[in-house]
Amino acid sequence: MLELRGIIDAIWSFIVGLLAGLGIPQWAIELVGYALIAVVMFGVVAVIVLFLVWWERKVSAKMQDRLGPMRVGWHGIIQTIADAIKLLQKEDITPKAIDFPIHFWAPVVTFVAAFMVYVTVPFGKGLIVSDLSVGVLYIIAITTFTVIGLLMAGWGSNNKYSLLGGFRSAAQVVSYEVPLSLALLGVIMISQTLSLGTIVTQQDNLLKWYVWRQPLGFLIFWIAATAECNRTPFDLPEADSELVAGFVTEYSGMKFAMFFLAEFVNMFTASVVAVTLFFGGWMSPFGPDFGPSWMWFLGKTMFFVFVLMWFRWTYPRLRVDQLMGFAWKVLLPLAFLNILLTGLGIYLFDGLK
Amino acid sequence: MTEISLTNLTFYILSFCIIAGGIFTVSSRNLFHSAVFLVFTLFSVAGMFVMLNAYLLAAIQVLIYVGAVAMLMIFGVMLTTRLADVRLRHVNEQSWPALAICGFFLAFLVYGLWDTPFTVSGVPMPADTAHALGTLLMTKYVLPFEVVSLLLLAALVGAVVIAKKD
Amino acid sequence: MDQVPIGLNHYLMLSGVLFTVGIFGVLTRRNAIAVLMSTELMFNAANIALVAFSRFVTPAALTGQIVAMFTIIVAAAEATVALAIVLLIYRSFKGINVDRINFMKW
Amino acid sequence: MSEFAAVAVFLLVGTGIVLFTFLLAKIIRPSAPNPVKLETYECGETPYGTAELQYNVRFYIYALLFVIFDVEAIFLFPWALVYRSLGLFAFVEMVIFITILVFGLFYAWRKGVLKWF
Amino acid sequence: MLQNAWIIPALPLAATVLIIFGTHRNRAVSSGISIAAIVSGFIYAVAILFNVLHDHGPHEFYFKWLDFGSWHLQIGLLIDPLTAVMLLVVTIVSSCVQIYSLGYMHGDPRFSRYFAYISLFSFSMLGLVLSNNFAMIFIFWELVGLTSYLLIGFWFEKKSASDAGKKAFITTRAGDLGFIVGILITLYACGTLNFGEVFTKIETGVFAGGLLTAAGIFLFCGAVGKSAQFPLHVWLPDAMEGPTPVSALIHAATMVAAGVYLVARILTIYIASESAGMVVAVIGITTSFMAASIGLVQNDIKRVLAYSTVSQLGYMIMALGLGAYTAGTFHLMTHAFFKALLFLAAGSVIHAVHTNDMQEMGGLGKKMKITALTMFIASFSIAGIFPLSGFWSKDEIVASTSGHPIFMVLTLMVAFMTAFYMFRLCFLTFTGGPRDQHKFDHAHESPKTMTVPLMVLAFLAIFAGWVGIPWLSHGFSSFVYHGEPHHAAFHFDIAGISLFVGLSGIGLAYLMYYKGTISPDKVAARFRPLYTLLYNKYYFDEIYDAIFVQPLYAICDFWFWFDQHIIDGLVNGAATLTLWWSIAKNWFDVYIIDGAVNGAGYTIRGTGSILRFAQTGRLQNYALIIFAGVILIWFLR
Repeated sequence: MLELRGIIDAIWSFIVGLLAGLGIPQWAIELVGYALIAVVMFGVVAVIVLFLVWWERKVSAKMQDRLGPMRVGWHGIIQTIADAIKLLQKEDITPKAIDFPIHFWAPVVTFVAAFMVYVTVPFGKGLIVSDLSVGVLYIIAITTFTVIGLLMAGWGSNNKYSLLGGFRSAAQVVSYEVPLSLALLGVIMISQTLSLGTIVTQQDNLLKWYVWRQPLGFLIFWIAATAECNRTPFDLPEADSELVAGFVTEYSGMKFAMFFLAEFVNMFTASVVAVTLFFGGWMSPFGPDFGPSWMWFLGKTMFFVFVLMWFRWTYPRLRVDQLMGFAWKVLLPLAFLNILLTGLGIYLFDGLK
Repeated sequence: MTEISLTNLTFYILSFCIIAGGIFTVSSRNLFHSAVFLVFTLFSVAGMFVMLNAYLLAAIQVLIYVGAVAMLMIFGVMLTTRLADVRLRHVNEQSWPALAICGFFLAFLVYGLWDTPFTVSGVPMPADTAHALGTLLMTKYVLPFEVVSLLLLAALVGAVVIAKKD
Repeated sequence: MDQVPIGLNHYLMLSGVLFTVGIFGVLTRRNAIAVLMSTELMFNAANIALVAFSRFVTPAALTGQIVAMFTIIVAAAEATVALAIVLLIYRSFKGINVDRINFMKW
Repeated sequence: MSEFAAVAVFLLVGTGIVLFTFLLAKIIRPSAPNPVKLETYECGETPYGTAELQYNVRFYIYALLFVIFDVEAIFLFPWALVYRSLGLFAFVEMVIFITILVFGLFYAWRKGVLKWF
Repeated sequence: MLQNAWIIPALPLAATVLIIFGTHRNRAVSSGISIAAIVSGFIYAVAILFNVLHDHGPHEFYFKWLDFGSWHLQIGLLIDPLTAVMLLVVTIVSSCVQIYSLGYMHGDPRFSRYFAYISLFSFSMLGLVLSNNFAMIFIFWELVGLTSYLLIGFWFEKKSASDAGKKAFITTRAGDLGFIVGILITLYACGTLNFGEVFTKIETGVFAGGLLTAAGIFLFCGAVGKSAQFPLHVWLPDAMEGPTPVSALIHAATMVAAGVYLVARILTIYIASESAGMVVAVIGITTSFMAASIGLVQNDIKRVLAYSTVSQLGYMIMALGLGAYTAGTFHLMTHAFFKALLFLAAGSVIHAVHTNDMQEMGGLGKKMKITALTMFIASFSIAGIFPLSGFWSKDEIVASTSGHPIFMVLTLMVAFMTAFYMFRLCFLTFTGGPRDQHKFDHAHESPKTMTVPLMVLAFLAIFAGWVGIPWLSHGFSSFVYHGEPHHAAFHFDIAGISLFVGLSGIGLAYLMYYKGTISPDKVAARFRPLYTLLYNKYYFDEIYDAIFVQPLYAICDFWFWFDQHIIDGLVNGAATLTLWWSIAKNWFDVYIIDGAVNGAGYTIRGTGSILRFAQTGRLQNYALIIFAGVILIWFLR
């Protein structure tokens, strides 16, 4: 019962019946279906982000031995909602000298790029919008859009700091994207498939999780992923001490909120991908049917999000040259090494089909 | 309205996006705008690949063109264009003749393409092309595969030598 | 909405138009990078045509897609080197206005 | 083709919702532009000169390297997909492919291009 | 002895050469050489005379000079009684004149040059007399003409002298033209120039008819020119500009006699062709009558003598023309002596009073006894008074005109006029009161060197005639004859008439100028038109001037104008034409050729510059062009 899939199907069949009555053609219904799913997904994402914001503040407070937001609700639970509403009605100051269209569309691109990943993410058993056959590649492709968003934000706001910030963050994201994609290769070599659903189904129990066979791959992936989200050790661009707020200096109001939202979504996505590819996604350690699949999925991802938050208050911020050097001089060679090792490993142990 | 009309609709929408994007890329005054329109056009081309069931190629298109090449273009624009320059006249003086000639070219192209009888075979596309591409690449097109690595090396070294400021 | 299913000619028309737009961009833009962008457009037009051929003419053998893949890669390599050259020109001429770079003459 | 319908719809719905929120914000928020506020933000300083970046090629180098290795990654994906079914021969090819490009990386490294200072 | 006769002319030639190239600075030496040469020539001539006296026959010595293929030019000597006489006359007169010149030319700066010319003249005259063919005679003929020109124009600083020289030279040359035509005709007719051969041809009738007449007339032209006959006589009066001894030698005795000698030498022609002879005679008588009439009114003493010479020559020519060979040659000899004497006497008078005009003289007889006496003797001789030589020679001439009544009347009238003007001259100069006291006081008798030749010539003027006395057995007529020797028949009636005419002339002159009963002015007034006509020499000079000189000038002017305008015009025109042509060519060259060349260059440059625009250097332009090309090809496919 806990599998949400059944509930969703029931709801869906009701809706279909309703629309059919209205005489809307079949294909239109399908589209409406997808639209509904998209809206629902947006809602889920929004809720998760709100929770994450709150959780992050609580965790960071806990780590700094303080209480964090307590006043708004029980333990400040509705603090983020208050923030959201605040941002909604804050004045959006757009400077005169900016290149308005670029400035306006940058947050949209960034958020949409982050949001579109969840089309092919398997939240649970059957809980996948559409299991693309080129899933992994799709995810990597979509994440490159964030770079475009960054650059647009940087250039659009016509501000030296934002321009420089845009450049640096773009360079950083770009540098870490290569090891990220190479790390995933190991998994693909073993799973021989790009679709996330099948990868998860292949990891049906604890022992078959790919992390054991791809420890180096996972390590590289995880480090690259944190860099992708501009999280702590690699959060140089929008570090307060450095370039004001990096490429978001000129943004305020809802556009700023959108960037903020996109950042947390990226954080969540990173952990989702880590979980799906290396830790069996919605698979419980004991088999496919052991408890609600999405519960497992959310647990694992929340754990990895916690790890990200954990990184934030443990590691010192890297210098720019260390940051970049690390990507090219350490991660990339390791990634290649990983590929070779997995290649040999597959050849030696599993034998080739 | 059948399934086909849906695909027709999407095709026309996508082609409209591609053409409009192309025209804007070429004709927009602000260089950065044209870069962004380029990204939009490439994305729509990727969509077109999806229409043609070439999913892997679509992903590759998005990954390389949008992620790398377009990003490179934007980098180039940002590095070389002073903000003030962006407003300069962006079209040189031979735009009108060029327009005319391109018009003629298009007319001939269309005329040429329209009446050449391509042999269209009815065999449906295989669903998953990724694996097929992979095997094909590794077996039949090995040489180009290795040559591409050399090409990339050459491009890398060349670009580094040219761009490195010493 | 005409009921004719999307055939090969549609794609070829599309690629033709895109190609022409690309050529127009190459011929008229004053900025080197704009010219490079237009060439990218031309590459894509070619890819569409290739993939269309592979989809309609030889669905079994994916040669079209392979060639498209290779063109994409070559285009990428070409873009990097071209941009390196453009940056070099920018460094020496403080501007990449193609009109001023007119040394291809006797 | 139908798989990507979801992608398309997601794209449209996503942008739709974001634009909707912007519209909502535009309606709700007050707007009181005054010259000072509208100046580009210079930590309170009066902004001088255009936001022109003094030319340094390091950013471009990274982009360039990214393009080359991204293309390499692209080649690796199909190979990875069919690695198991192809056997040792494909593996040797890939080793050659990777060594050539690693040599490229090594060259870039030795040339001091990767140093950021 | 005879074949060495060429020594006679050689001696004066040697003298000339010696004087010119050697001793022209030393006056005495040069004059001495010249006189010695001529006197030795005289002695040799006398020897020849005696030689020829006893052997009349013509002696001919000649050798080939130039060989012209079929014909050869020969040079040689012909000695016969006529030659002997002429040699004698020339050498005697030349010696007397040269001795006389010592005194007359005493103060002249070009003293030795004068003697050189005189010797050269003697050489040419002697050569002429000795020559045996037409060519040789013509050569010496020209030499005589040359020397006469040199001597007439001796004082060339005087314009009148140089003009007279030129006039003489040109008029004689006109005559020589006819002479040479005549020679050519004879050459053409008889193929040889030798006298003997020509005369045999004439006698044999080979050379006869119109051709002979023509030859005769043309040859006679030479004589007309040289002996100052009717048409060509104008030069002789002007020739008086030369020194008086020259006039005496050349214009009295020798040169003018050359013409007569020539006619005598070739008389066979005129005997053979009656018409030619008649022409000669007519010319002769007209000349003598016309000259005598002019002589009546002349005031210049030398001009009177000149006209008398012309008239006497006319006598001789008329006689020869009528066939009287002995009469003509005999009068030639006697006339030479008394005419030379007259000239030399006039010379001493002029030397004394330094003027030629008789009106300024008068009463000189008292001052110059010898000159006056010799002058009177010569005048009586020329007038033809009984015992003197003039009487015998003139009588023969009048006798020769017996067959022709007109000629006889005219001859007698001329004799009357000759006597009249001779004594008019004598009375005006020597008798009566001195008209110019100043000159009269300075007048003095000439020195011995001048008076001795006068006396010698006076002696000859008296006794030379006696040679021709008819009754003498070996008289002149038997010595110098043409055809058969014949004795001159003396005609008392003719002699008487001529004597009476002479005396009447003398009487008239006596009345007009000595007694003054008839005043010459009144006579002149009555016959004013006749007087002015005669005084102006029948206006011959003016006529000739009008006929020849002015037309010549006119022609010259015309030709000058012609040359100036037409020829120069043509030349200049040609020059300008070529100038224009060159300009046109230059223009053509500059604009067309260069134009074309430069044009080509410019067009190439032009098209080059046009094409240059295609080279914009911008890739996009090239791409556009290429692309357009593709479409074009596609379109044209």
